[in-house]
Amino acid sequence: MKGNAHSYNSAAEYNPTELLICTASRLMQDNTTAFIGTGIPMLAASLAQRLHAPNLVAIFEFGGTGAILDQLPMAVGEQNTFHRALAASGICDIVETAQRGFIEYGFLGGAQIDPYGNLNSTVIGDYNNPKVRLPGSGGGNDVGSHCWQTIAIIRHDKKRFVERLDFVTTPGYLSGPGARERAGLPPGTGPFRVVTNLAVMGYHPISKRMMLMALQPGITVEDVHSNTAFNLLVADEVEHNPPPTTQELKLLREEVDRDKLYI
Amino acid sequence: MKGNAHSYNSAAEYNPTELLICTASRLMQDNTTAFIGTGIPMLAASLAQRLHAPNLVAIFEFGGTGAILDQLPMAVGEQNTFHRALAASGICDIVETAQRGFIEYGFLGGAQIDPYGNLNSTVIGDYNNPKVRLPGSGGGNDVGSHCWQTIAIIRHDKKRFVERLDFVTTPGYLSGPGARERAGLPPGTGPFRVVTNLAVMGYHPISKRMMLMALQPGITVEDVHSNTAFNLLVADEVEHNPPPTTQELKLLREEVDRDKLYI
Amino acid sequence: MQVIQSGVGELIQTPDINAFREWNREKPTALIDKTMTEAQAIDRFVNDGDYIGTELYGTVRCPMSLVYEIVRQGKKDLRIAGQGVLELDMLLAAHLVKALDITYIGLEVYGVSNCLRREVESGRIERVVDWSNAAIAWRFKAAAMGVPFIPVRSMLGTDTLKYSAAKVVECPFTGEPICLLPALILDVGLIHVHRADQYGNAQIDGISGFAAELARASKRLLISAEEIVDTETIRSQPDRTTIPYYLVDAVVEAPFGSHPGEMCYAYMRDEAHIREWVEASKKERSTREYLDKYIYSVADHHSYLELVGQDRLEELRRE
Amino acid sequence: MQVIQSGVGELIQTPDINAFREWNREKPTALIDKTMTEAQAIDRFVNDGDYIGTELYGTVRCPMSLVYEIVRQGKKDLRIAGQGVLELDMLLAAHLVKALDITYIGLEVYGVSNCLRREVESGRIERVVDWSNAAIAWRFKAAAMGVPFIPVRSMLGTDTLKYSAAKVVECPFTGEPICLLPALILDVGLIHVHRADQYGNAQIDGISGFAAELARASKRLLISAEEIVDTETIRSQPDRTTIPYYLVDAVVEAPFGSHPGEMCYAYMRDEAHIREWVEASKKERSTREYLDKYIYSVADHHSYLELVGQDRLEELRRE
Repeated sequence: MKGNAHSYNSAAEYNPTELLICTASRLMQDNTTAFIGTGIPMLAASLAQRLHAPNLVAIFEFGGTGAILDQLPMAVGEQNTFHRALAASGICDIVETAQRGFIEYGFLGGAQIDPYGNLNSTVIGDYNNPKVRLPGSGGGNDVGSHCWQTIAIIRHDKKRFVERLDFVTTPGYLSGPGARERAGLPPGTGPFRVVTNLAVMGYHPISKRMMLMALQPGITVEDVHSNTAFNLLVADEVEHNPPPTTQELKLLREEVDRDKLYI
Repeated sequence: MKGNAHSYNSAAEYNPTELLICTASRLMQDNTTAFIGTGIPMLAASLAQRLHAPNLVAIFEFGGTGAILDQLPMAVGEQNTFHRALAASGICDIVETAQRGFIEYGFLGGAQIDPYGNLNSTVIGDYNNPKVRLPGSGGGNDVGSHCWQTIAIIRHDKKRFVERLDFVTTPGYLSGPGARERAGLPPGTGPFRVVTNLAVMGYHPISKRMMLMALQPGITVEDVHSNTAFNLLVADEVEHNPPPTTQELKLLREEVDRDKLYI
Repeated sequence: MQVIQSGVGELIQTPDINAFREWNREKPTALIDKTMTEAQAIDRFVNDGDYIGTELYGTVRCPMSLVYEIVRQGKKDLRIAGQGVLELDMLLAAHLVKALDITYIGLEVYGVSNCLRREVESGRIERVVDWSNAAIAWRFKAAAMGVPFIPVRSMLGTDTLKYSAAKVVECPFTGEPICLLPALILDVGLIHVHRADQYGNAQIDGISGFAAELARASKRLLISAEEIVDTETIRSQPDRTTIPYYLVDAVVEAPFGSHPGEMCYAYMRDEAHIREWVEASKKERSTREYLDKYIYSVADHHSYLELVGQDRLEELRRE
Repeated sequence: MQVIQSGVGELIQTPDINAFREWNREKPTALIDKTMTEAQAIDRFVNDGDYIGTELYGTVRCPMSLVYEIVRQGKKDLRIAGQGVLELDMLLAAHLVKALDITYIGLEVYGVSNCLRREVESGRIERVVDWSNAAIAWRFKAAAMGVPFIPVRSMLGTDTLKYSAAKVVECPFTGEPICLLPALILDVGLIHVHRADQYGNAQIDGISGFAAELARASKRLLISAEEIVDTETIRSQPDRTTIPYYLVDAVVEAPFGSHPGEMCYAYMRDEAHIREWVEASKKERSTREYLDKYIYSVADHHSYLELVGQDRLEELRRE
């Protein structure tokens, strides 16, 4: 990291969206491939490229590979997703690249998540008579099926962290260990992390159930439990995420999202 | 046709290759799509574009669509196959275009042909212990499977026109009426004509067996039978092909194949 | 090779690849002038009840001038391949959609589509069948290849598959389960491109989205282009032709045809206008007012651009 | 979904798509300099017994300098995707091929390949499995898609299918028979391109043959390029990149790398040299003399070009 990276900030000095972006950004490693969707992942990728991951290979669903994220894209097909990119192809090529095993990380969102990291972005209520019709899978199911490690970014509350989804849009570990492979999904793939405004979760290596790994600044284990409607495992040693640094916030506000479209 | 198209020539004034080219060329209609393979079909297409079919859409296996055949291609992928073309893609796109039903005519060759228009270009003798290993299907099987109407161009003798092939490389009507459809080939497709140095054959509409339609100049029905090793049907009225015209030969020799690569 | 699972969703469009071949055979292969206006193209080639699809996605290179004309002419009972933002939102807003294969209809950074919610939750849309994004693109790809299905590893194990019309079979080569998606053949495809000639040869700059696949999966294909160019421009760079002419039924010259969406290398998206729609679409009444203002009350795309204003359009041009 | 028919041919390479995924995951995604000589590339990335494939076909944009180096290094017991002219003829001439999936190996206008005939008819080649041209390209496409098979309507009803390793199944959507081709994953793919950067981002002018598919179907991919360009050249036109860098293991600068074949827009084929080969290849002895003269006795591609002669090469350049 360059500059005064270790100057941390108190909660009052950043908002929850900024926290999510900075937390997601820190998960993005240099020289890795990441399937980047609309919204927070775009900002996180742009921030990561400016800090610790200048050669993060951002891959966008509709064809952009290896763009330099100087300007923030507003949609997964727009020009900034292939600005000075190495290749600009189309959705079949990109998702087949993931299907072929070339994309390490995938970022996901959703309206609900369950203990196995399955996600719902289709309907709330009954499928045939929905209470709320959500946008649908979009690329979610594809990312969750093919990328080696998926990272879900989602706001943390009991309506979202549920024991049972109304609809499994995107596969996590499905019903548990071995279920992905039995369904025909590529072996070795699956959920890796869940990033929320309260915490970062991983998955138990054996049971594949969601497990608290790290707390966001000022948050307690109890806060996380009380916002989760299922029995969340807790790692033996729960880490404490440092708050966004001054440099992260400065870059985020002055360069990544200078028009304040998201933050 | 332009110029003195009806000035015909005697057999002494052209060779068998020139005759095959001119006969094939006359089968190429303006504003139709034709899958053009190496050799005689290339010359025939180039000649047709200069005469009666200026808008013949020549489609080449490795990607050229709608080229202007000023210069004779030497191979199905070379630059002249997409010289001033409308599109230059690749083999999957081209054969899928045929598979989707967009290519009307396909030209084929082979070492052997049977009464149902099936072709062998793979082996003479036993497959596992061949007497002669031939080049293989190449695009032949694909053209014979997907184009609506195929035209075989082949020299006429008893070793080539056989009752039973050593190996069915490319589908004609297979074992007879309905066999293509039963095999899963697209309905309505199949052999249309066979062009040889002796005659032009079609197929009986019901039995799908090969049928003599027209004789090349100076050839008798008996000549054709004595060079065919199976029972060839004969149309009620056998036509007599006019010989190559002076204009055809002039264009062929002075423009189409001015370097005398084929003729 | 056993069928392990069959999705319970209905096939809104059958993958009749033989009928598609017959249709394609009848399309003209001659080089004929296909230029016409949006009004002519939609009137001639779009029917009530048709299954239609649009390309691209988001607010990028979207065939808005053609979509506005569908709304203007009130083509109804449409079945649509539901992946998009503004273009499909307009069809939903105008109550023209009866059934959809959906993957994502939403407003991206601006959230869910209120028009979709109103149409689905009210029951005005009779059938919704869910798929993933790539699944719909792959279904076009299967049709483009001329085969009735395509094997993929998306959707396995999920309700997305369960409620779709996909099937899971045991792969006869590996013995593992694999998902088969049925080909999706469109009655009408709509694509906006950077340039096309009068015959329909069309070229796209930047990412190609799923233009190649959708074009080849369409029985009737309407192209709008920022610019109509001479065929020599096409012939000088044939490797840039994404859509060859024989696929195309109509070519419409539509500068700023993607407005309020963007056109890469040409103009940016009109963020203010998009926000105007986002706000308007929240309520039935304001939705109707938007449609009145920008579609029903203007005669054509030219008048629409006048309404948006030349100054505004110039601001959107990229340097 | 019944398997109606299974080709009796052996699968020379198994369509293990999961192992392919694992392999691909380990390939470096960092931008690293991959430029090297032919000798280094072949030494490092080609092993005896490998299954290799070359692109394009005919005598067009063929990776001759890489193939000559395989011959020079005597990599043996090769299994090959047999679709080509000069490049595969050289491997056959040097007795390096043990098994092949064949669609067409011949000399086009100059007739059959005598090298192929000698190798097959003598039994030196242990296995030959036949396919159609498109079938082999589609098999690459299946691997490129990351699925174990692809459905097509080629090969049905013929001995080409009977002796292949394809299967015919009843389509679960239409009930009609359809051919399934197993994915073909190459140990090594060889492609010659117009330009590439040091990382392997590669661009091709004109027809693309099956470069996109073969590149994506290769575990190790060796690119030779007429010209190594700066990455900014790639970044300025990303929609021209057919092969992105992460697929590539070696980038070899090889001007006239397709000689005696052609390179569209750059140079024509060397007809006299091709005829020299056609004549030489007719007999075992003269074949060996050709190999001695043009491959075994020259150190590298640079020396080969000197042997061919600068004057001759200049004559071949296109205006």
